[in-house]
Amino acid sequence: MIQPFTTPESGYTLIPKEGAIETQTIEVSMGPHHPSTHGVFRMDVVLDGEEVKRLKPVFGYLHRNHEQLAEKMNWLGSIPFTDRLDYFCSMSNNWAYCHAVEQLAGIKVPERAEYIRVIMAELTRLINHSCLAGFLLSDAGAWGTPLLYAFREREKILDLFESVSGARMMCNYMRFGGVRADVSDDWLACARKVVENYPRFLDELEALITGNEILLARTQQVGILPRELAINASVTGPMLRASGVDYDIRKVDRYGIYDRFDFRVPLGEVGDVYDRYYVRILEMRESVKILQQALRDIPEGPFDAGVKMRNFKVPAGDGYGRIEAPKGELGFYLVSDGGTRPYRYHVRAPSFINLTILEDMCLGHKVADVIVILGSVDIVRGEVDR
Amino acid sequence: MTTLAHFQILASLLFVIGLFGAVTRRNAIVVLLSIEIMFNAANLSLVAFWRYSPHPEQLSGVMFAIFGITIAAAEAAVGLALVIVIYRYYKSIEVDGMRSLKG
Amino acid sequence: MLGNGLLQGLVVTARNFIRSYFDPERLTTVQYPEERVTLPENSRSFPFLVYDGTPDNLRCVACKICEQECPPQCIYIEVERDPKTGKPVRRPRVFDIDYSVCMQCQICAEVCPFDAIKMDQVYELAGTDRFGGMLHDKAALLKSNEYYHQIRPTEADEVDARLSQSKKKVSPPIAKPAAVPPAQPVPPKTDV
Amino acid sequence: MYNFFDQLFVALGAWLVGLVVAAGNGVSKLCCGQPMSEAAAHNVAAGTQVVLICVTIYGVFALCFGLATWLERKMLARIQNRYGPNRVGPFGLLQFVADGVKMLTKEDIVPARADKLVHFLAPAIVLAPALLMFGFLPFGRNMAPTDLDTAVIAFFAVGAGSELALFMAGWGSRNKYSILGALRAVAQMISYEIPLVLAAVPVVMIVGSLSTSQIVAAQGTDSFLDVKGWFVWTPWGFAGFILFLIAATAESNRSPFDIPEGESEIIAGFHVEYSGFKFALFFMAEYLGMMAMAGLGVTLFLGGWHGPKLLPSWAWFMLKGFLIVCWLIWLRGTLPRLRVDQLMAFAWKAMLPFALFNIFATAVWFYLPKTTFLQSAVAWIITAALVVAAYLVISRFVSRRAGAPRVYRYAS
Amino acid sequence: MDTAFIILSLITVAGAVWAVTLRNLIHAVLSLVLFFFGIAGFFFYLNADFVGWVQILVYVGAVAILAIFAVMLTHNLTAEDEPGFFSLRWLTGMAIAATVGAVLWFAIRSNAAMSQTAPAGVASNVADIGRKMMTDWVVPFEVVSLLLTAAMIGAIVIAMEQISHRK
Repeated sequence: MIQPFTTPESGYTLIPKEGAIETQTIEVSMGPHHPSTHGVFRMDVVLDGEEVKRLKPVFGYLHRNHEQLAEKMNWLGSIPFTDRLDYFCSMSNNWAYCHAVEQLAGIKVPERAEYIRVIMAELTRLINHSCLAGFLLSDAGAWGTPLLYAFREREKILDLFESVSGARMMCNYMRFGGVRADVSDDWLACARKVVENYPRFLDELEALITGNEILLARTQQVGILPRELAINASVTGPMLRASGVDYDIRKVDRYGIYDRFDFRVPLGEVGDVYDRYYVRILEMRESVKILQQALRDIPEGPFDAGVKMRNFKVPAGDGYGRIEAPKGELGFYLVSDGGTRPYRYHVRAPSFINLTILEDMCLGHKVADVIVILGSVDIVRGEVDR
Repeated sequence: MTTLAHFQILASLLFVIGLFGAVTRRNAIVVLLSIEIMFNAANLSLVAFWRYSPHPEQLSGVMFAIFGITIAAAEAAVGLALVIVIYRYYKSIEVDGMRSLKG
Repeated sequence: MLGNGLLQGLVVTARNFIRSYFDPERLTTVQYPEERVTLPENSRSFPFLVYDGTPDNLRCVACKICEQECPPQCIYIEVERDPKTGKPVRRPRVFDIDYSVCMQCQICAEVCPFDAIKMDQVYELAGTDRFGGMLHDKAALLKSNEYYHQIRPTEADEVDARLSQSKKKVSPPIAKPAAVPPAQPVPPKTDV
Repeated sequence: MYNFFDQLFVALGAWLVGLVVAAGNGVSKLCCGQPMSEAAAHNVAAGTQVVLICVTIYGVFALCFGLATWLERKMLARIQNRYGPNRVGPFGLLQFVADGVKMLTKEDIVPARADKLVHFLAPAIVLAPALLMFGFLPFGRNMAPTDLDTAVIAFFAVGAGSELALFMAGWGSRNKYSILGALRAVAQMISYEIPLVLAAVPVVMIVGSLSTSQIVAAQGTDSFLDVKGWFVWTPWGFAGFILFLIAATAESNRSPFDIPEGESEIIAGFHVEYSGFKFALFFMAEYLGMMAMAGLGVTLFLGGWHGPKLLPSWAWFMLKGFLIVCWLIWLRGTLPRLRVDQLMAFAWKAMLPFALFNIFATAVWFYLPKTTFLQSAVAWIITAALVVAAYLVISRFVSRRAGAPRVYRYAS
Repeated sequence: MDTAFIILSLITVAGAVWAVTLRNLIHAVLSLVLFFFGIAGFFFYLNADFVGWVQILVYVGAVAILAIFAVMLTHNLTAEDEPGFFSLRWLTGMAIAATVGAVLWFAIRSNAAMSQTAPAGVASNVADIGRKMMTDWVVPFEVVSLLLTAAMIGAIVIAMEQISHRK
């Protein structure tokens, strides 16, 4: 049902059924400067009154030639560029890239580094999902109040990142075989305190949002994503689980040391905007559980495998490593010809693939719904356009 | 001082303008607007008569005007709804074009 | 009951409004020019060159490793040649870093075998000229070791220990990546 | 002492009028020999009275508009854990002056294909009703600007003019988003005008007159603490007040009903093509409209200027208006926006039946005997039961579509 | 013929003439609104306050916007093919208007009662209107309410039929 989109040059002439009032269709381009398209993203929407008849997403405004650059860079050099893919979760991007290279080069990662990586990834998941709830509400019109509560919590976690890696968002923290800097004990103490307080913030956010009748009316039965379409379009992450498909790479691949932690994977049933929002809230509660266990039994020991960073060579061959990033399955397909530079470097960006089915979810809905549906897809333009 | 005659002349002038509009213009909506003008002109003269009447406590003109306004509003609503229905079938609302009485 | 979801939301915002007057947790913004957020010791901004004692006694030996490794290629080095013999002297004549291109990724500090280039913590670098203005030459980049101690005490001590220990061994320092010591974070302001 | 402050402005007004009349006499003595004739003096006095009223309304409420913008930004900021404007003037109080100057100096862009005349007239026509509405509200004891016996109808009639102006603004700027915004604005304001008028009908029924000063008089008791007489304490009054507040937020395009300028969907709705001072006029009209509606809410339900004799009467009117404005700002900080069709459905399917039922409940209250305390208590309970029953029936009907609360299972 | 009367009549006649002759329909409807305000002004001038406010509420509040919606739904913003000046259609219209005007003019001129000036102290207050509405005029009141519901249902049926077509 995703037929190739050819736009007739003459614009859209909808032939109304006989007798129906032939209203002019308005062709609105919700352009790159639209206040709530999460970055530079354009949608050519054909409106019949308020209803959406056709919607064509236009990508490419934030294309920075990331993959070609990586082929010019040595293996270490492209780690800081992965921070800029999904600039909301730089730690997960680093981990995905390092994970792919380690699989290719067969590097063994010490215990402590694995724990540190899980802690960082789960903290990024908390940031991402709480900010999504905030953005979704400001798209629905709640003028930023939940967003600023989410940012208040995000600041605490970004302080933790800054004190360990040096930068709040562009951490460039992980290296092949482990992490760049060890985590001190009082850093762990601060992290435990922040994680202790997170459920209190989640309860406050839920009290503000979940029972809100206006939001229920705005999000329930809106932008429904059926299971089959989600699977066919290879949607991954919370969007897929909201439609009821049980597929979480942390449980499927059991990469890193996720098999040591007991956590559950929440599933929605209808697959509308409300499910996507609430599944993410439940995922945050699971992440808090993982963090508590990881912070409790992080062992002592080396934090990196002592891999020599300069002229680091990867044996020839290709490989695909993937992790469960907050937005979905973030994969790196790397081809190495044995030299210090990757021969081919491709990023499987979850936001890009989750966005292809935007039109199917938006058809028949109102203009206001398009924005809320786009908000629930949770895209970041850096990752979509690379 | 403004006598009753001034008001009646003004009301009839407005009535005539409305009549002229209703007769000459081809567009159905403008015809409806002119009918509205005629209604208002009538209301104006009624209230003028009440204002200059010897025993105003009967409030005759005012009551006429109030009922006139409500009826004119109802008429405008139905009239414009009819115009939309006509437009739907004939794709144009030229007054001359509506010859056939077919449903 | 129709309205109680809305009422709960209103109660949350009311609590935030009232608590923002006396609970520091509920008032997180900082009045920037007057109050400043204390940066954790490990936070980094742009690189700078370290010199011991006098500015021309700088640690950099112009080996150009950082120039090769820098992802956005924003470092430019020219080796100084001895005017008489024409042989290269182990000191850079020109050492430019274009701050507008640099993405503060700290890889240069990581791969430098001589601990000559470190990450600074200054972030107020607003300038008027976008092209030439952000190109910092050697003189602008040079900062003393004391300054380095000032901004990063623990890291500076380890670097000094390693340098003095390697000076006893006459052999050139082995190119081992400067493992950044475990981070001592400034406890985030928001401990509740 | 209390009366001095209470009648302060009335005395001030009378003194000023006397001053002008005296000046008039002086001038006429100079140029044509003898002081003005009786009719001329009366005309001059009436003229100055009108001018005085206009000046005070513009002055006081323009200042209130400025303070309202400051209050809104401060309150929203505090709700969102941040400071809000505090740089311009003490505590940021001169922020609205800075905004005003910025608006004045901004370039006023008129789109090329815009309908020049309509585009130019729209801001003026939006502002006119907002200011006119204040003319019918009694601000304090015998401080009512105009004492019409049809004040409530006049208030709503003038309010109806602003819808047309919103449409002209949207239509005049010839831009897709603004047309969408204009149609939404007109549809919303029309469908919420009916619950608004019906919410005011019970008060008019009980008081028996349309004039606002009589409505306020009916709510007053001559005790020191005359709070008992307000209509909001009666069950139908409370229901009417809630209805009035919801409809007033919709009429002034605020918080859950700010669809016409839904920022996240159609950018700024009808005033997307306005910049510079024209946009400031729209901004001012919205705030003045909000304050006028708050004023009417105070007059109809919260006993106008009646209040314990600690504060002068006009201070009570301003304080209650301030509380309603704070409530509207509080709503804006919390609630997301309704979609257009839900908004319409809510107006026609929930507000309208509840308003009609409220009128029925008021009739029941009116005819129940309320001589002794016991009888009025019984009457109060009966009406309260009626109103609550109506609310429960309607809320079950409205939330029927919301579907059962979702239960989320976890993967095995 | 005092100044208020002259100003008001100028506004009203101008609004009426523009409403009838302007090409651009939206401008025509806006000038109609000006006409309505003029008529309401006359009602205030004649001390019939209640009717004046009802006129504004009903006409400016609802009928004008109804007309605008009708104009928008029929997509003919500028009615081009209008009869030019001195075309046959225009002349006949002018002739009819002139005759009706002449008849009215003579009727007014011949009637002696027309020349009386305004008696003082005539004012309509809302309470009397309400009382009279419920006593002498109760039958027309019920009939009008019946008519209004019929008109509302009629308009909705037409609109409803249109929506059912679109499904």
